[in-house]
Amino acid sequence: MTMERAAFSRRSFLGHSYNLVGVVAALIILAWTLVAIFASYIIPHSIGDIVDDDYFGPMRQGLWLGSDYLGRDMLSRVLMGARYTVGISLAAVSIACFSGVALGMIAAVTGGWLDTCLSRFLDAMNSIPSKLFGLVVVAAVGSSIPALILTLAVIYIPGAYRFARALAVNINTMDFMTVARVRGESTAYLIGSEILPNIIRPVLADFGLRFVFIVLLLSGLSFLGLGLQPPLADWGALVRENIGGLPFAAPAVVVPSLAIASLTISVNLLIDNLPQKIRDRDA
Amino acid sequence: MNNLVEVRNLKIEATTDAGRVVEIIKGVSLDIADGEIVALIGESGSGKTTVALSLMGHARPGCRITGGEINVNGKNMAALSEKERAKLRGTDIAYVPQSAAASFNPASTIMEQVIEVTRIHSLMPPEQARKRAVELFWALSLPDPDGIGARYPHQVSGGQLQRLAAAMALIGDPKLVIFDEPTTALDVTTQIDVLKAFKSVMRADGIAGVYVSHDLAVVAQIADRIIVLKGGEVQETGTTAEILTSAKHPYTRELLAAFEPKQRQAHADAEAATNQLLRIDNITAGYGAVRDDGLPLIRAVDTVSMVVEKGRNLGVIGESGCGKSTLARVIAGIHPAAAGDIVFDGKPLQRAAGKRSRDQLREMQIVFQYADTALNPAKPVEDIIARPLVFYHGLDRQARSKRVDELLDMVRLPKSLRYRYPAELSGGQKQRVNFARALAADPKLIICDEITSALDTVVASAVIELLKELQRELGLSYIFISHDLSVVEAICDEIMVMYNGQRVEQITPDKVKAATHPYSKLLFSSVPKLDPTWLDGLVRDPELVSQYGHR
Amino acid sequence: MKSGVLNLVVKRLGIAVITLLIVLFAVFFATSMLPGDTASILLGQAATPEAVAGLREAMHLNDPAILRFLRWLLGLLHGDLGTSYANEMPVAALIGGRFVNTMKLAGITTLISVPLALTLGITAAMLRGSLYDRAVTILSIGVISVPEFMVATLAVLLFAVYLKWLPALSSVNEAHSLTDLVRIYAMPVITLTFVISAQMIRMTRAAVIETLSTPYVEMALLKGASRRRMVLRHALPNALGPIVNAVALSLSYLVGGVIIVETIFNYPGIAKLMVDAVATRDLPLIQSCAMIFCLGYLLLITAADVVAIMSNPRLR
Amino acid sequence: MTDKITNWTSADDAMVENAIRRGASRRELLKMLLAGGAAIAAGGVVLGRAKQAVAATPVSGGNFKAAGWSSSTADTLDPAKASLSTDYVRCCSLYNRLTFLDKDGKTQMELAESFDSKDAKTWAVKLRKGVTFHDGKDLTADDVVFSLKRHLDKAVGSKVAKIAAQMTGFKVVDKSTVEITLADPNADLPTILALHHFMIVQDGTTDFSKGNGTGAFVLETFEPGVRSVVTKNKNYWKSGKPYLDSFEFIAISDDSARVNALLSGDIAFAASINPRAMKLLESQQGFELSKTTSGNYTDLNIRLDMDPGKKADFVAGMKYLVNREQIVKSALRGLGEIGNDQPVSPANIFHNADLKPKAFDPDKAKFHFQKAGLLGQSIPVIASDAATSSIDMAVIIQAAGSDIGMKLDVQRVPSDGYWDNYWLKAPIHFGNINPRPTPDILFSLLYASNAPWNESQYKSEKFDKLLVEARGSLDQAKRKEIYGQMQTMVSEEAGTIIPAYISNVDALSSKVKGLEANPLGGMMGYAMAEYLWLEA
Repeated sequence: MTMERAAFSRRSFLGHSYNLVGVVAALIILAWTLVAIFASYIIPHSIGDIVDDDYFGPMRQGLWLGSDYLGRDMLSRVLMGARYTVGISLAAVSIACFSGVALGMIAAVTGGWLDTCLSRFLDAMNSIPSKLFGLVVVAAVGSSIPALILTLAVIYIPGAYRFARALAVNINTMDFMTVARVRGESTAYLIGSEILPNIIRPVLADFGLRFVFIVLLLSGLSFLGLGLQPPLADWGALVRENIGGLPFAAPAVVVPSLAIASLTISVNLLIDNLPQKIRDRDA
Repeated sequence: MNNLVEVRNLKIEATTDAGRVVEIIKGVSLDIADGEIVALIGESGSGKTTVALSLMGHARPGCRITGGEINVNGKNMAALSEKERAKLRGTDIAYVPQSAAASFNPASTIMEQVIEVTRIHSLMPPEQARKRAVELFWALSLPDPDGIGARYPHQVSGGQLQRLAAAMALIGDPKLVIFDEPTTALDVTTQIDVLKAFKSVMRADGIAGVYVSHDLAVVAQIADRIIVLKGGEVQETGTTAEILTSAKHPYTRELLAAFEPKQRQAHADAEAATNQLLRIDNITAGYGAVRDDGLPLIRAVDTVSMVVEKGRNLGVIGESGCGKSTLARVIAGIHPAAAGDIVFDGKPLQRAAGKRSRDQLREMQIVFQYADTALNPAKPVEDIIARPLVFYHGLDRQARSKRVDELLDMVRLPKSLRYRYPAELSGGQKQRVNFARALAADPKLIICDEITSALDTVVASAVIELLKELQRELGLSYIFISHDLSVVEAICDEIMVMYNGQRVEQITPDKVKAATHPYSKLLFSSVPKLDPTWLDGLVRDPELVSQYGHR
Repeated sequence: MKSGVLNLVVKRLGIAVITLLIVLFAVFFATSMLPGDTASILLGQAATPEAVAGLREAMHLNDPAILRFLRWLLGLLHGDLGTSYANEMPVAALIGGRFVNTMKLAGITTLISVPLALTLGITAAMLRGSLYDRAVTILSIGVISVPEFMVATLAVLLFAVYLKWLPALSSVNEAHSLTDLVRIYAMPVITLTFVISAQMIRMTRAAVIETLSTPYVEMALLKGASRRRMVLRHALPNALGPIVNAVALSLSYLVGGVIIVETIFNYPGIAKLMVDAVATRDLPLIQSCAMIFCLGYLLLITAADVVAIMSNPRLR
Repeated sequence: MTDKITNWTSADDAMVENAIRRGASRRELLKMLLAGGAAIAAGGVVLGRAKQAVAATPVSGGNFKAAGWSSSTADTLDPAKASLSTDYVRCCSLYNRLTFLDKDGKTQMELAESFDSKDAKTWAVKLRKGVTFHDGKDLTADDVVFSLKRHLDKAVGSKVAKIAAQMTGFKVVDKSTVEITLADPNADLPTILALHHFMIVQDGTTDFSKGNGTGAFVLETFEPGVRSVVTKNKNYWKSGKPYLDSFEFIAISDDSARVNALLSGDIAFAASINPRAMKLLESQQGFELSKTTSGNYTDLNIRLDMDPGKKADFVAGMKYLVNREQIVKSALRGLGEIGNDQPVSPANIFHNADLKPKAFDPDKAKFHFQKAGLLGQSIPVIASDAATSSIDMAVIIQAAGSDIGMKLDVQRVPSDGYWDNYWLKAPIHFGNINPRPTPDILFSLLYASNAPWNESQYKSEKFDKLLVEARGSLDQAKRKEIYGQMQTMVSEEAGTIIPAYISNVDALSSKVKGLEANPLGGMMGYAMAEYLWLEA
């Protein structure tokens, strides 16, 4: 086979090797995370205040990203939107991956009827279209932040479960698992100390990918009119409520769209270009 | 240029994860004459496979040929373009891989793959190619030569695949065939058939060959000349006879020494006779659906009984699939027996490990063949060794650290290794860590399941020496499961021969030559000797072979 | 060999029935959790307690929900999907045309996206590390990262509103010729192709690249095979399992996940039907739609398994 | 309301055109234009256009495709069950009523020839002769009695069961005369029967999927939640009508999709345009907007029998906190008229124009909240997409509140089940009331002590008495006076804040002609199909 060159030149630092794309992606994610954390301190206007008589106003001094359909300041709304998009997605993906991975590992280690039941049940859940599920749940319990997070999490648990279970089943066949079992170790130790460290990297990559899916699903749900309580809005909701401005490229709809794309593309690129630990034996 | 192959000052570099470039072949030169078979021998990491593959102009991903000339049949493979190299591959130079099982495409029939070379290079019409393939199947003494081509790789045994791989290499009428450890993965009884087949075909057609191996005894049977490699450099070159009889290089001598019969330790027989550590009676275990009588459909272990005495070792030998590994797992409780009793240290043991007490588990440890999978790659050595110390002995941090040092010392590993991860260790080091973990439990019995099979000869014999020493110091007992007679002979007091799930014979090492059971006879006679004439002179009872040889 | 596949299909069928039951029960309980019932929702602002009670009586909604659900299940055994609460039409009649629409859209999208994605994925793997490969990778990341409603809305604005090349609505009733068909389906199919292709491209590329590092591909190289031959003859047949699985998962999206596309293009498919059904708490209709989604999913997954097994002689 | 000329629509043209036909003076016309918001300078241009409109005569033929905003599998052709605009549109094309309201809100006869009563309690209805159903059967008094009586049957699930309940007796006098007896006198009966639910169906009909009526069109296709196609009724009793050969009505619930479909030429008419889409429509050629301000409103309801509405100061404060101008300007983008907290809109002949809306005054609001002791507390306000624009209104009120330290916690709840679960129930919530033809219906439904939809639980004996008095009176002037007084009472005393009457804006291709405004709602009170014609 011919020699493969890495897609982009890599540099090394602190025992890991990085490449430029990964670093840029990480910086964008970091920037949005900081915005999410400090949004309430840096927004120039309250997100509910109508500051412009016009609607879909253009970018100008004072209203750097123009105004939305009600004449509210878009910059403030996008910055605060970061908090909700990033926050809700992160919370949901954390719950989904934590539960999914834990269940997947337990199923793989325990096997037998527990494995069968869990797999069947979660497979069944998987067959329900996610957006419809979201619609039904939100129709049933109303849309609040906890409800949204839980709904999104539940939708993605089966996927995380399948993924983790497949990995864990492979690890489970390894001899060190057998050694640990005949040592008399508990299931908790087996999944926590023996399996998890071996699947953590792909699980984290999966975490990132699922984060992207959740951001997109959240914006999809917002598009269908489910989401946060006004005047709060995540990016998807911002796109939705301002979609009327799309025909004349109003910043009110373009900016949140770009924000969604920048976050999801960055996470994807970061996953594809994760820093690699250098396993390099001397001599 | 007189020789078919002339390699001059070959240099190959590899790039590590960090982007550091390491020279792994440091100026190798070698010649191969027409029709000559040259062996490349050395431990793993010596660069023997890398050199062999470079003869085809191929370097594995991450490697690059950086210097020197590789003249094969008058063409410098190092200088050709990839397209030009492709033209020569399969036609001028062919390759027989280490693991034929992995090198056959599982989704395609054997015949398709054997004649693929003729398709790629448009050598002959497919009909003719198939005919030629069948001829080769006959020549390689494959069973059912007319029908075997229609099968898929998984339907054929390992030894047959290895010969089919040879047919795949020979169909393009190459001038040079590269054999990359082609018999390493085979049972001894099978190895003989494969070796014989290779040798006769190569001789008949006057084909030159490169035979890569770490096993001197095997190489002795087939090679005209031997080149000893270590650390990417040629250590010594000579005819087979020269190397076997008057090796000059210390490394070569070390290799030879590993074949010398070991001094077995003497036991105080009187004491041992009365002290049964483990007794199993009529154990049956297997796989598949449980039948009405409570026994499984497929019996991997069939009513086997045996005894291990305190401070003494029992060897279990047999070919792959004979049930010896299942037996080990049954004893350890990993694979609970369907019937039979296990008595350990005077007390009956539960069949399943999960039902045994913590002390019972602690006193019987099992060490697996592949240290790669037996050590958790995500944990450093110290965590791996320390876990039993916490789990069984509840040692605190300080005591644990001290004990880890002691254990590393016991298995002759430097203390600095404790921070390394398994991937950063060599095969021998891994197996020592594997063993240290078993020792950490303070066991009475260690079941060693093929622990030396994945190791180079020299390393393996060092591990065996270590085991012996530890036994002297700690008064352990071993159950030693292996397909390699020399290993079992070296360490065991009793040898149990298994065939098809059953115990066929139990004898002491000194009586190996006087085995009574026909299978034992066949098995023992199949172990290659460091004698170039051994293979040619070997006469085997054809009836035995047809009854027990798995072809 | 044949019986292996047959066995699998039978086993899968059993699992499918169980999965289906789980889904139906889950949907039933979710629906019962929803506030209001068909009677109160149909009456809307006019839902005074007497009026609701009267209508409920008239619609036979007074029996406990579980009883009605079980009755529906029983009817299902005879192939009867029941009668819609909301407009008293047979559910089969309500679903019928829309199901055909959904299948048409899914079918056309499949015909376009699957060959496209596989070609891109395989060629990218073949030319791994090249500019082309990088372009495909970046493209698929880009596509996967953009919400589908953006793609759809932009497409409508561009092709329908400004250029006026294509109709903004996908009115299936007006497809009288092939040209009509192309015009009507162009935008929804493009949007859905965007949505589902990226994942297939990525999985195909990854699966092929993974098999490219196997010893038998190296063996093919050492036989002098071309890159093309290595990929198509050796890597691809062995990567088929994961690829087909990814394809099946992507396609399952086309059955129930296209609600946004149906909304934007006003395409009368069953996803929107189910949303409407939920809005009116129309239990038989909800259950029937859920059943179709579940069946579609199971069918695709099973088909993927069967293909994976057929392609692997060891499992046959 | 913006003063852009583009807001001058064909509906306004139609209004002017009609005024000219009636022989209105130039002064009247200008007044009308001012009311419509057009600048005086524009008057000349508009008049010119209006004259052209007069000159144009309807042409027959053409297939008309329109899109409504609601889509539901519960779509029905049973007029009694009709609940969505799509249902009304379909029913209007298939059936007729006894009466209908014209563009000025006056009651006109349709299937009835005359309504006569001496005491407003017993009514004799004479039917038009020579009217046939689509299936050929003649219209008789039996059909009328059947159609009206159905609403009293609970099993039918009629939307107007409450209103219909006052009709206690039906008598077939002869083949074309029906006598209706009311429980109490009600002078508005002819107007009440102009409601869309009181369409006349054939006696004994149980299956309404055929749409067998006397209307201008015959049903061809009906797919609930998707579309319907109706074709010209060649035997229609109104001569010359309808002009269209066929009328297809499809449901596009997505606002942008509906506008896009119009702009791309897929449809010729898009009902109920979101104000946010105005900019897009203004930028394109060949389209017009039709604005109808017919008395639809979204109101903020504060229940007077629950906290915090029990405190009169809270209600008073809220009335000052609502920035009506901003709501019309921002939330409705000018497509509405400022309301004065009572339900009778300017489109109604009984509207009390002397009653002025409360001005936005945060200081006064703060004063009242302080007095009520509620400043700083978090007070939940329920809003939902189910009540048009309520979320935007809530956000505007919330922002005004936060400026003076009044914390309003806006809770958006799902549209599904909103009317069942939140409306009328939550202490502070939004409602949305569709246009009703008479003040009597509005007050009886919404403000009488025993009103079924008493949104703020307003109770006043005096109000109840006035209501009965006005209902039974046949003296128009007196009724106007009483209704005016009642409007003031509601505005001052009830807990319903009606910040604006929302205009419905339909967008249509310039080729579509004949559209007029109607007090019963957009799309000419949903009955546009039989009046429209397409420019050749």
